[in-house]
Amino acid sequence: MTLNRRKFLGTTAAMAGTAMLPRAVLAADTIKVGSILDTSGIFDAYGKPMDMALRLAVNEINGAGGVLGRQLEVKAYDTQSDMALYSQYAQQLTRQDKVDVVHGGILSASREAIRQTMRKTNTLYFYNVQYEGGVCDRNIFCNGVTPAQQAEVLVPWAMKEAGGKKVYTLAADYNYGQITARWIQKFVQDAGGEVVETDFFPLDVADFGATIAKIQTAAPDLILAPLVGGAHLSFFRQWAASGMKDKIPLASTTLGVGNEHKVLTPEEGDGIMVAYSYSQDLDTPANNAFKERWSAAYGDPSALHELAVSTYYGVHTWAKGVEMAGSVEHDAVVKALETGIAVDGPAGTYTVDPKTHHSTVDVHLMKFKDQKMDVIETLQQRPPIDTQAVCDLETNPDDNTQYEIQI
Amino acid sequence: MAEIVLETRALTMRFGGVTAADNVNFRLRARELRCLIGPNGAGKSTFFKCVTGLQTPTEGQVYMRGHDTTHWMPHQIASLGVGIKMQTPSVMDNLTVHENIWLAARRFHPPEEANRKTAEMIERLALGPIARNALGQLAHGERQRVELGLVAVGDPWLVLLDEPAAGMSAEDVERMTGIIHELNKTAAIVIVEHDMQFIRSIAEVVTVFHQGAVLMEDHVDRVMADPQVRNVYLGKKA
Amino acid sequence: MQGSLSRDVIATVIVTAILLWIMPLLIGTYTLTVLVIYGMLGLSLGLIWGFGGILCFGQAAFFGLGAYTYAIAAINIGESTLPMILAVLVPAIFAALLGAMMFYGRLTDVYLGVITLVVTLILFKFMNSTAGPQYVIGNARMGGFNGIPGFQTLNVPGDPGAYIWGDAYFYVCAVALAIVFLLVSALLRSSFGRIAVGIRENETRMSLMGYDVRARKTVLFSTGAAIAGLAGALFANWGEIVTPNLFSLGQSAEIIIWCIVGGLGTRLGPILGAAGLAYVKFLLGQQHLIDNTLILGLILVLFVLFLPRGIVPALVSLWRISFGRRPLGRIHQARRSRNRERLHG
Amino acid sequence: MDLSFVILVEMLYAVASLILIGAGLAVVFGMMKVINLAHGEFMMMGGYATITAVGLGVNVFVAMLIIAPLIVGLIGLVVERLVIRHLYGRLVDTMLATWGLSLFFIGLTTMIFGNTTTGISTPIPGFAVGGYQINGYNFFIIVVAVLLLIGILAVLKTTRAGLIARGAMQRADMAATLGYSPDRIYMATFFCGSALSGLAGAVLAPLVGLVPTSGGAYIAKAFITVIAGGPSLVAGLLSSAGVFGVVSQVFTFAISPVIGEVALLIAAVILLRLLPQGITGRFFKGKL
Repeated sequence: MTLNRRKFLGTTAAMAGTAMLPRAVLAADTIKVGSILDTSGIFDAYGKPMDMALRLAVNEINGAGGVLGRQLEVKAYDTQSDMALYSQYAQQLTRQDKVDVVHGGILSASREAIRQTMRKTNTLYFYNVQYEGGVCDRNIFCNGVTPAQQAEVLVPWAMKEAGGKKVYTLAADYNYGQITARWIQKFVQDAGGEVVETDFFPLDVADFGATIAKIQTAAPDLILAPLVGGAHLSFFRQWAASGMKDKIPLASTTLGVGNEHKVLTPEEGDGIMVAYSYSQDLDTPANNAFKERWSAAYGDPSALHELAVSTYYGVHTWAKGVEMAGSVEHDAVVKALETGIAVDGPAGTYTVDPKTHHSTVDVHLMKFKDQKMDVIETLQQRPPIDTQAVCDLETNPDDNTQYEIQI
Repeated sequence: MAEIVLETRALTMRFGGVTAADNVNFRLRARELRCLIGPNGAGKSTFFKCVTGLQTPTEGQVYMRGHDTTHWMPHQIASLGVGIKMQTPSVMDNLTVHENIWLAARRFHPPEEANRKTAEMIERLALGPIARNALGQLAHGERQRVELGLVAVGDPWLVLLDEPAAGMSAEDVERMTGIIHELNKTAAIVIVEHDMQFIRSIAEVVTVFHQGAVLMEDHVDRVMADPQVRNVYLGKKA
Repeated sequence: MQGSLSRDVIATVIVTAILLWIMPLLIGTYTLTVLVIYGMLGLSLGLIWGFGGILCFGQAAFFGLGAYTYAIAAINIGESTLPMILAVLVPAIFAALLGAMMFYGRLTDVYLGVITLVVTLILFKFMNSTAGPQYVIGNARMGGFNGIPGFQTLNVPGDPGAYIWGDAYFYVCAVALAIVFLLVSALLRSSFGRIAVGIRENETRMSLMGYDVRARKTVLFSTGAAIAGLAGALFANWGEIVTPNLFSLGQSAEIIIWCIVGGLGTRLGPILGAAGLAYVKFLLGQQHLIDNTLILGLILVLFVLFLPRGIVPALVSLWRISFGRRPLGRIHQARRSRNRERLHG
Repeated sequence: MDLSFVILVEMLYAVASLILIGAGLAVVFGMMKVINLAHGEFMMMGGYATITAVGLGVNVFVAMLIIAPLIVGLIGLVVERLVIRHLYGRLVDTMLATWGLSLFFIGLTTMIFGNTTTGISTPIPGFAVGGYQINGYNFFIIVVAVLLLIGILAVLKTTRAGLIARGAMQRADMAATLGYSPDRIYMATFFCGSALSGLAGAVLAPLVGLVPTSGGAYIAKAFITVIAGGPSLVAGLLSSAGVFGVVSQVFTFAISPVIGEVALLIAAVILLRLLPQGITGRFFKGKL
């Protein structure tokens, strides 16, 4: 179902009303940046800092004279952690507000809810969140880390730290968890290990007593836990409460993204292994300067997390693309971004990968310590090789699929 | 002799250790009018509920015009052409008199016919002035009368009434008696009743219940004169 | 229930035509479309609860089933006509089976509520746990929490390339609602509808009059589910994605709130309640001063306390007081308060 | 052997937590025929009260067992005076109003505490059984549930208030004839029920992270447990929590937690279909 195959049922001009008329001239004064994020509801711990980061980036750009001499104007909608509202507000942004770019979406479910709308209406879309990888669509740019950038280094490192080959996977039961679990299986096998068991948990499961007993029966050397959300946080508490934390080490691809390490006590969290492209505890001049700017705008920077920083990068990447293209026109901006634009910021350099529209980023291997993330090792400029293996928008620009790892 | 329209054979109903109806054998012929009397807890109401399908007897059978209706639901029994009225007025309080009676008529007739039947019944029961009033606003006697209308409009061949005269004024009772007599021209009727005066005015044969079983069955005058009945029933009541 | 069906038809056509002309000038058609769909969903519960006395805590189950049926069938078939029909039939059949189980088991009020609630929860949990690749129906992956995106959307029957979307889709939905509204009106005027109201009023009496209450409640329940299923299919077309959230308790709660606020025992009340509250929720999403869950909760509490009959009946009696030929007497008052007690008794 | 002991403990824990979750709702439903759909939020507020108190330096057990029940009980009292009082005898209306209250409290808590998951650590260390580590806190929950049931029984059987309560459970007008104002009794009952909800929420808080929407996870379970239990307070709670706890844990261990939850729900449907008046509507009649 590609765009050119679509033959829309025409509606008469009278019926179409004002919404379909050409945009009024005065709107050309500002460039409209659409934002669609959960800033209330159960995902707002992710969404609120992302919204703040987006506005921080926009204010910085406006303060420096805007883009192409025009100011940016933010059109933001709060989706209230309700997937149904995503499609509604996406239509609002694209058809009514006619924004020039949309940043947003948090859960993969929300991205998939609006991606086709963006594509259909030819609205450039930035998804600035760590995810399961594989989205191949020339209209979208994803700058979050994908399994090959993160799990590929996290898994062998954690196995080495744990000193064993048997891995037990606990994953969130939706496509992020399902796909990540398969990547984990691949990386464990590549490292010469074995996944003894994989359990999936819907996002509302909060009681892990039986699971903890099952894990002990399987007696693995390492637990990998791509668990998501507040309910799943109880696993780490119950795990520590049963006294298992110091017996079997834990690694996670998601814990800490919403600053969960600050919710867990040191007794519950210390030693858990993670890998991200950003942590607020990175002690680099760029990050310290960024945190100061954040503090100046919002005060306390303790809510900052990787997703917020990715959003900050996303806005700057897009702005740079517009400058280079010399216009906000969709195809021109995409072409400019495909030249491999790179942006420097608090987490180092983010470079657009022209083939996949994903980003090449630095990844840090870290351990929780005293409610902070301690950097153990930094890996420079890791490309999104998982998506690269299946997606090539240069040779196949009409592609519109999310590829999944086949095992 | 006319055909037997209602018969129970060894009907027994137990609740835990209590036997509320004990081996009741009962026969009713077409167009017969029978009153069931007895003190509170004698088993009249249990018997009534077993016959109407509201309860299923522990043992024994119920036959209606030859059908074994022992395990039937009330609506199946009513569909045979049996009119039933419970002890407390049970009507559709938020609907009008007309709507109430129409609903009963509609069960056995197509819509147009039901309209006609409804109008006829309202006329017959002299409910015309209040036909468009909701049942909830009516006086007790009027509600009882409407409920009798619900029973009558289906042209039943068997009518089962549980205390139809309870709580009614003398005038209402009189009107009620008239309606029952009229019904009796085409239907056999069973009436569970306390009010002796009402029974005298309406019944010939009565069945006396005592401790779940049938004590005697005879003409009303002989029953009234019977010392044993006076003892268990009238004596207690006095 | 006065006046004739033909008067209903004329009034509905005129009001629909006026609204079709005016509303798009005030609110975007895309938003209007979902308000119309929610209106239909509200009507589905309003029918079985307001006129049949069946309080279903799981109306969202049928809504979700309709949406999922449509999505799965549309992916496998690639044309929208048959999926639309299936989206009405599947929830109706499901409801018939569920209803038969409940009504033939003589379950009433609270117990009915628990069962419908539990069934919704089961569907919700099941749909949420279908993320794995093993959950496939034909070509359609169930998708778990993420739901199913990218299915064939509504097209002109017989021509899968001719999509109906945007403004045209709004008109389709609005006309569909008008038709469903007329069908519901006709149903309520028919013997079946009048008997259903009788059953709502007094189940025992109706069964003593020879009506099979269980069968009739089952049929009515199933009819409500069919309407909810249609609304679900329209919703799937509108959002272009279906997710397990359609089955959530919150969704079921909202439908009940719509009916209460709009007014039970009326046809218009649940529709207006649904559209109005959904629009309020949409507006609240654009402000950050007060948490909007708090406001929705407050609305519900205040309505139960001060306007338990809902907006539409209140407006009707206000109209009668102000302009009616006969003044609103004690009779009406008495009748209403009794009505309320019965409803809650 | 060790594993079967672990499974046994997990089952007892599941039963105990269902008892705790259901207790507050059962008291209010049994005495007043009011179904409090804000019950889950009362539990959630119990959790927040505990966390806040612990944050202020209060001993965690004092916070859980005394402060949280008191605070939630007082909230319940206010709710009863402002809302529930006007709706007695209107079952569906109270359900709807309390549903509204539940949304209200979710919104209010979000505005006060934000939406981030918070929590406290379990105050009891885990210990080893053979080759297995067990969460020591499970035992605490089992003990609390047992004490709670004994406490309710003792109050009902031996105290004057219990006598009145038993009367009120049988016939609502009974208490009035004994010379007690039903208004006062209802107020006291709602206070107790709310306090029990607060206690349950507080005691369960260390195991699960808390967000303002946490209550939703409890209310369905509580509702099902209480309705399936039927009219008897203690026997009903015990029997239905027993059935559901065991069923869900068996399936959790055998297959997965999701199947465990679904099994619980299906068990509820079957149970209610077979025993429409709840377990104690059929068995243990007349027990407390």
